[in-house]
Amino acid sequence: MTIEIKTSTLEPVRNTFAHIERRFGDKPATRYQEATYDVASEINFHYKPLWQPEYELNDTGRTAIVMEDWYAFKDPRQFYYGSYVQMRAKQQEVAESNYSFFEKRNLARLIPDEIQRKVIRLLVPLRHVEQAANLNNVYGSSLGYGTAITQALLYNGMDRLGNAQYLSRIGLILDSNSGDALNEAKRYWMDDAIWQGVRSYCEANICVEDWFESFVAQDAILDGLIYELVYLQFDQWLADNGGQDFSMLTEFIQNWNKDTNRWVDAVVKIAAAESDANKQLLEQWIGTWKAKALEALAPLAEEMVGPEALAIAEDALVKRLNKAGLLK
Amino acid sequence: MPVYALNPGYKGERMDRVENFHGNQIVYVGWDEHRMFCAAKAFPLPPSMPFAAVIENIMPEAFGQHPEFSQINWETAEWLLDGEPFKPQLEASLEAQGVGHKSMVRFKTPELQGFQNAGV
Amino acid sequence: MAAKKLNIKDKYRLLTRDLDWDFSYEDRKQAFPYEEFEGIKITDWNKWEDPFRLTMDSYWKYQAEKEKKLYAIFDAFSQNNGHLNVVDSRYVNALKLFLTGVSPLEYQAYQGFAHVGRQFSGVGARVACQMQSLDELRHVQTQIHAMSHYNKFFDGFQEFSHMHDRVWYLSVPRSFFCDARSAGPFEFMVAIGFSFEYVLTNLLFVPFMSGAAHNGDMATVTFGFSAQSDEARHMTLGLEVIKFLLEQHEDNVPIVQKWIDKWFWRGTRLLTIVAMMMDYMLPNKVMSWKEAWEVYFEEAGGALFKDLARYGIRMPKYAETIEKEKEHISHQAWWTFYTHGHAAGFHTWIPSDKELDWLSAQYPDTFDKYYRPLWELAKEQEAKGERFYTSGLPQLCQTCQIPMLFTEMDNPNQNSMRDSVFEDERYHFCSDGCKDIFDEEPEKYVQSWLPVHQIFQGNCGGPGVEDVLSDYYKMNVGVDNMDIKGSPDEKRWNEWKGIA
Amino acid sequence: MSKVYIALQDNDESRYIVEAIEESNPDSTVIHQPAMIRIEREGRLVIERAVVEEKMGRDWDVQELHINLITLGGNVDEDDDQFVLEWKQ
Repeated sequence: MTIEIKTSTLEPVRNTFAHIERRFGDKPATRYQEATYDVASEINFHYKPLWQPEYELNDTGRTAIVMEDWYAFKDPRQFYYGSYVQMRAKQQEVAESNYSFFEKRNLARLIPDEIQRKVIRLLVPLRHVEQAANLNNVYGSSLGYGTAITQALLYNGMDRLGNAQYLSRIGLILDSNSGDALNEAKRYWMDDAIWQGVRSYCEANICVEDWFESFVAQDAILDGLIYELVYLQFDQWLADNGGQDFSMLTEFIQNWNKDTNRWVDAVVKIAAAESDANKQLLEQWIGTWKAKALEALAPLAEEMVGPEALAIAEDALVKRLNKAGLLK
Repeated sequence: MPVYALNPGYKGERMDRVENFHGNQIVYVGWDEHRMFCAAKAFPLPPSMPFAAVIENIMPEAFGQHPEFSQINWETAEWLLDGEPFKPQLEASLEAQGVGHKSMVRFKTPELQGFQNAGV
Repeated sequence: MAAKKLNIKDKYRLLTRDLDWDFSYEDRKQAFPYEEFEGIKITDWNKWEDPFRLTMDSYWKYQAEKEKKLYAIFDAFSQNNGHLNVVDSRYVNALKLFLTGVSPLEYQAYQGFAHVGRQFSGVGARVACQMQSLDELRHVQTQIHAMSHYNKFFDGFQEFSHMHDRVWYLSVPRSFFCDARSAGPFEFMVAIGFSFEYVLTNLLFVPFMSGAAHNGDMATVTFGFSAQSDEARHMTLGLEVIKFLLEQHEDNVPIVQKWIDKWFWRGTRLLTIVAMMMDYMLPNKVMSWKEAWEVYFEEAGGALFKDLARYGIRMPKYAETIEKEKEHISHQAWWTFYTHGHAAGFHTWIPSDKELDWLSAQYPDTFDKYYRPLWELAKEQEAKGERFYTSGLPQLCQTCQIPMLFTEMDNPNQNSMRDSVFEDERYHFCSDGCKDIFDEEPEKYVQSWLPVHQIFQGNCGGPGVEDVLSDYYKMNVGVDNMDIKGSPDEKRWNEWKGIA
Repeated sequence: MSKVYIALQDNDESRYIVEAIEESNPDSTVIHQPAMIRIEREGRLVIERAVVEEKMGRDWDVQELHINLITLGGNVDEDDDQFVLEWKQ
């Protein structure tokens, strides 16, 4: 049947949805654009939330950051659900083969005991930091505004659960699946003085009301420092001290960090570029949380790598923030 | 029963207060057992409007499309106002005879059974 | 030492459940402030049974596999002009209603589950909700992508997002989800996780997707069934939540029952639109609404409530009314849209004679007696050149926001009307079910943004209805709306198909 | 006792799973509908990993079931070896 149809009659009557056309012109749109822009409701919400009657269900007022257009937060990775899970599936396939290689050859036996102890004390408790990050990002996703940023926050939140699970599996590899290493790591998290600063930072951030501030404290500041300190410097230190095979187990988080930093930097940069008021607010938040984070991480940095480590991490973070137009 | 809310005293804004209708009030009119019209209809009317004007102007607008409309005998129509039996006073205003904001005015036409006598 | 193999339950527990900790530096209540105000008592979150134990790596793996399959089909669909394979251009109107009315609900579900997935203090429940939140985001996005191709060739899809916030009939599904999201976290779970997901979405998706398959719509079948594959997880979560709440404390039972009564009623009202899609909008019928209702509500729901009886939970209130209404609501709804075809964002039509006969056969007790005469009247009017579009604006129910189109089950010729007076203002309802919901929480439902009243208040542009349609709703008047006969959609379809 | 049910997308993989279900639950009812297969049974229905693996001739993870699953009715209990649907009364 269709063979008789003249192609001219099969010309589309429009290229994309009207709201996409209003933003990007009358041309075929990408899947990221159609899945993202102007999807969230903006008006006529009927009922004020019983749990927060001072706001509408979707409300720009839940952060002090002000944006003319909340869809300015374009994700440089252009993740919508499909592209997001496919990217992570690829990465997890590599991780899976790393973990099974490690387990099958029992590479743990080649790692000196004291290094293993150090990993249980200094690396495995980070699963709880990831848990805090999960809460903070999902918080932003649920109360933030505009799909561009809220979807990315949800992907990030779920990534953090994934990271927590990978870190937990490191513990399980070291304790032969007994769960002892995880319990031990949790005791450090709860009681060891070295972790209390970070734990208190996490608890404080989970209670922050402004979702954008919470994002800054978690994704920009704490994660930025931890990435430099743990996944670059401590990883190198482990490699230099007989624990090089751990890199196979943290490779996922390392690659994840690289991809995520691009998004975090873009968000911070776009918010700062929007207005002086935003910029000042961001700098104020950064000032407070960075000072707290440095204090919290100091004993860990010293123990992981040495006295210089934290300053190097801070330097790297500040460079990233400078690039985003802040702290200059 | 009041809502259970995080903080006591939750009270939503009443969206349809009469003051929001620029001097009008909403009146609903429905023709019983005439399903050609899927539901009763809503009209913003001045409270001072006499009932005669409702019959002369509003009823044709609301129900004039029905093939039986011209046969309605308003003398024998039976009325309900907000669920209670009601006898409209043609010269009196809506307000004066208790037709208030968001009142429901229903009428029945005993001699008209609808299209094909099927309540349509 | 050889590592012992972990079974899936232990593995999941170790990887997930122990991530949480007791706070020392802050008050945990400040982190999870919404858990108590509804009156639900949770004595021990550790009793939470994870309904499925998917770790993130498996989640990514399986979901990516589903997505790969799905998008391969979308690509093939659009490269091969798959829209030409649907049985008839009338069918596409069901999709317009779906994209404008249902897909944005998936978005609200994403937001709602993200909210409870952050606010529950029990990590097991939280993670399950977060995963569902992510799935819901998947659903809205895959639906947009599936419809993207239809949007290029048919009218009525292009303003789905703008319309959802504003158009009169879309305020029905929209207010349903706004209602659930504005409630506390446990009510949300009973409303959406249990009542909607466990019992009612089957009625939305399964027969409708089967219908898409039956009507040559490859794209919709594919996203529909692919979405449903997540739904099985969601249903399990919904049932787990209910069991958990009922097992935690006996004081929870009456609260949960009250929510079940409320949300089943709201849900059945919402599904009126689906009833109409099945009986009237699918050119090739799969099963009648009545039959779907019997299979998925009466049989499946009946089994469920029998199972829950051990906790002291009974069938939702007004189940006997709902059972009678299955014979009526699809006809009443399509008549409403047919007669308001000038104000709808899709096309309407008189069912063909063959379809009228099918309806008679499916509804032997009601169709010929009550509904066939409506269509005979419509045909008469059309033959006279006066295609019937009703004048004026209808009265709406304060709770479900549907025009007051439902009738009394003991006299189906008469519209059902109820009212309540609260703080000197009168409110109107389509049913006892909707009146009860209002009377329980009047402070909430006085806020309903009722489209008809908003038009009269001048908040939707105007002055005429046509101005509201074109300027406030952004409908392409004369193109998106009115009868399918003579529509640009029909004209193009006939050209493609070589129909004179 | 009420019926539990499960519906799968009608595709090649599901056919093996349905075969396995029929073998593990001899008195179940299989109903073919457009694009889907629905299986019902009184009270309880089990999908056993070992049986599915035998039908497919490869390793099969119980969680793979979710890829083709459309809907279900009944309480779920899933572990490494089986997927059980059940009404308790």
